[in-house]
Amino acid sequence: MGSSSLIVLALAAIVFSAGAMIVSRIFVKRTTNPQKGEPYECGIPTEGSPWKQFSVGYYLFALIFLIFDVELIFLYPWAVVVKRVGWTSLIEIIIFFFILFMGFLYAHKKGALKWM
Amino acid sequence: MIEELMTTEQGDLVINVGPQHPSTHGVLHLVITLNGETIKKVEPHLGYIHRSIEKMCESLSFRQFIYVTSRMDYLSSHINNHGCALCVEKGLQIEVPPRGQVIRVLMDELTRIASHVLWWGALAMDVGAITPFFYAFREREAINDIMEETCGARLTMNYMVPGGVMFDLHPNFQKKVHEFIQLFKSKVDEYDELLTNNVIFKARTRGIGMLSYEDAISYGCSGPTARASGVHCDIRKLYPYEVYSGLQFEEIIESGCDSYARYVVRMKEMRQSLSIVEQLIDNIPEGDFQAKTKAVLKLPKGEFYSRVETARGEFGVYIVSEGGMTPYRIKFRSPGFSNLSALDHMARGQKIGDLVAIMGSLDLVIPDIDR
Amino acid sequence: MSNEELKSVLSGFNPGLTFEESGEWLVANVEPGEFLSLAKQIRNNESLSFDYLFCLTCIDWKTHLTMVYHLTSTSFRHHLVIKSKLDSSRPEIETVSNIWKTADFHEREVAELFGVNFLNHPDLRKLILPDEWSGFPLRKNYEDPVNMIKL
Amino acid sequence: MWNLAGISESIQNGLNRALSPAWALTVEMIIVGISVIGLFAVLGLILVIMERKVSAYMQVRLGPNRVGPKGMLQSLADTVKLLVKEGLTPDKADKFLFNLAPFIAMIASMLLLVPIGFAKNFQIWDLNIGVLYLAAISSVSVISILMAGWSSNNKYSLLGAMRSGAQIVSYELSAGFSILAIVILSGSLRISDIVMAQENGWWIFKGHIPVLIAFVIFLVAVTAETNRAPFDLAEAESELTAGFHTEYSGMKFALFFLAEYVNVFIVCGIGATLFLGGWMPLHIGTWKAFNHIMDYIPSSIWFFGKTFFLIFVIMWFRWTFPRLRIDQLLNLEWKYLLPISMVNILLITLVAIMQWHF
Repeated sequence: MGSSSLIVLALAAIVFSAGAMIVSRIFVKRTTNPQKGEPYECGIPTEGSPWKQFSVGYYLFALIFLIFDVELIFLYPWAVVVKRVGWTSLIEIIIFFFILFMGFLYAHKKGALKWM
Repeated sequence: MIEELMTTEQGDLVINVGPQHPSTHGVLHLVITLNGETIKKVEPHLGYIHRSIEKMCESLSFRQFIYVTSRMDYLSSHINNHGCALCVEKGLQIEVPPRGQVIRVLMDELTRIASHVLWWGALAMDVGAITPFFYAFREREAINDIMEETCGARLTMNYMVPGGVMFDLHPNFQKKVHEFIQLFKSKVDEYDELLTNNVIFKARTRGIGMLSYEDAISYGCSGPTARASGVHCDIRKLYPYEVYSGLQFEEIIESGCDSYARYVVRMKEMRQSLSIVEQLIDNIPEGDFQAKTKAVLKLPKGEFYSRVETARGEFGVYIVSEGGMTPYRIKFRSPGFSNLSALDHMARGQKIGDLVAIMGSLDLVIPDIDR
Repeated sequence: MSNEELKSVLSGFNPGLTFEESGEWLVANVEPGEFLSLAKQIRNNESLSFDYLFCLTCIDWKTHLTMVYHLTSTSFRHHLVIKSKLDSSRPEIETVSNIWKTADFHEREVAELFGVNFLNHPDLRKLILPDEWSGFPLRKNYEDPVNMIKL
Repeated sequence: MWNLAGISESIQNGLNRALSPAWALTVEMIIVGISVIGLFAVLGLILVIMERKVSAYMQVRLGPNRVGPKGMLQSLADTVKLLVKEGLTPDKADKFLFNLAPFIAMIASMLLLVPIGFAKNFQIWDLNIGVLYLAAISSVSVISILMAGWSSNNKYSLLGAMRSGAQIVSYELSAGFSILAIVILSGSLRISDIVMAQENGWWIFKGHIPVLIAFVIFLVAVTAETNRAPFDLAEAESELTAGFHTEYSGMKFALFFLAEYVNVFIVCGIGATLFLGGWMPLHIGTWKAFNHIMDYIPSSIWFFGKTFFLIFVIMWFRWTFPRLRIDQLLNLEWKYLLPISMVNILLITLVAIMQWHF
């Protein structure tokens, strides 16, 4: 099929989702009611907006992830050639992991991995 | 730097948990202040099912008001009734015949098992394991069937009357209870396998919701909640009523002070209750199940206080009588109300997921709190 | 500690106390103004150590209100009931929520159902009733034609 | 009948004979689109009924048993119910993102179907970086969850989305390392090469203990990545009512639901391909006769059998374990799984270089 299959599948997803929504829109009887538009908070009117400064704890993990994910991408081409390159590749990867692990330990020491 | 960022106040969220929330087991409404996932404050708002039972009882006779109390702590309705019946008996100085006493205690302990079993399932569901809930209900059904045969009802039994119990036992009672004892003995072990020794469950409950010995006393906690903090508070042992003084059972006391300790206390209590049932089931004395009482009860002028150990803790009934046909004032001291007051203290600094586990380990029944 | 001993110790704290012994437990009547100091003393005295407040309630006697505190000691297992008469038009008493933490919720309940004002209570908002509720449902003269059903 | 490759080939030949090459390709694309949609819908229906039956079995009850034979049409009835439900949008929500989120979830999970080998020579696109492609596209689904949670203007949703953001990205690392282990052993990123490398035995048998470790880590990581219990913190119903999709209803909710189940299928399919040989029948080294007998079972049955076995395992997790807490979840990843996988990679490198695998 080749790369065009990506477009085909993305289109199929859109067609499927949009189709389902359109079909449901045809069947559904819509009613309006001011309380329907309120956010669900266990039946109590919500206090303040959730769209404000949020605890940083969650984002720290995303930042550390970024480092590791980039590193993981470097590893893919390496992984393909391990068998051909042989021992050199093992030494290389040990050095690579060592450097990475230092960074990891630094983050750990800084308390970035401790959930607050 | 990171710690500074994490403790800033600007990111605080105020969230309503309840009254319509899957894990408040009813209509408890908690307003919690969160920083990220960490709880800064928990404020209970009560009253969603407050029916003012205390006021209602003021216009009901001394026979009638007992039945209203079944609707308070509906999971140990029989024990609630027991407390009220004891209080009226104390006022009238009625001696319950031995058979009546044994039947009452038998039913109490079966109710306690049923309540703890349900609590076990509900706690498991609160920490995210859904399957135990179904297993719990399977065993609870067996108890409910036994109750149904004798009392005619499954949840609000209304089996107590001042002076004894309402009817005699059903002929099948002993046989069925024997069957249940055999069944339950193997099932309790199954519960342990399913949850008690689960690594995730232990991680979720150990060291969570600490309630120290002093705090447990100061917050007026009772029942398994207090006993998990090492407080000696089982009414059945301290101030024995009915035939409890002649029975062999242990008061379970743990020193863990955390959710896991509360869990362990209840698990062990189930076994103790089962042993009480075992001791009594073959030794039900013959004779009357109910003392002779007048048709219309009139308590003498004065104040009477009785207390019993429900599945959740100490249940107190305080009757102020003016000598009439109805109580002048009734106060029910419900265990859940005091236990709930400790929730804020226990939950501070924990995660939102822990709050749910702590509430589960407190075994809150909302009508018991709201009354 | 027996009732006699309790009486003598308590009289030492406050000579104005009157006692009743007709019921199950010793009852001490105290003036609302002197209640707080008595509460502190019986909580902290080492031979009394009433550390467990297991019931706190109020009774409406139409002419006046009576606060009732049921106390026990977890170390000595003796009981004491403290009663305090309050004026029904302006019921006021010091809070004990800083002595027994359980009193926090119980006092809030009494405050909204009986209208007792607990002085120095940290947070005396409505706990059970809706915020806009007026009247005190457990008072004997309370009438609510909508929500109350007469039997 | 079970030879999917034969069917696709005959269709292609037929089209090429009847139409010009351009038209043949267009018709082929339409057929692919329709069949993928069909697969999606059928998978959704089957997995939902499977989940309900498995949970019922574990919870000593019957499960759905009224609609159709043994309740097998229950999920169809549910779909119809969801179809006629009104899809609400909260007043204060970011309406554009709110409605876009389910589309993203659907597109992400549908694109993941591209490199999966359903049967011998039956793949939508056997691209040469298949494994890398899977790792890349599977991260897109977290965007849809964050989008849904944030745009709902609901605190539960926001918390759920934030949790799943931290959770999914974290577990992606372990999943990536586990995939890498197989890449090292197979020496290729192409899915068909990886399957062919297991011709004389599946990696889980050939690769000794390091591959077993990688397999277990992979299972844990994908359970977390697909937001399933015991890692379903994004929608922890006892804490956050329904987490990131609290405000979704009707068809929008159904699309999230569907995408979640198809994601489960896909990650299990990947697991089956990498560790259990994909469509490759059970071959044992040089046992010619045994291998030959195994070849009689069609390759598509092998693939779906293995995949559904893994799905069953993941469902088994869900109905047995309590849920973890967010800090425990992240601890598990960063303090245990990640270091273990890194060391494991070194071990596997050693195994590959020394040719210790069979």
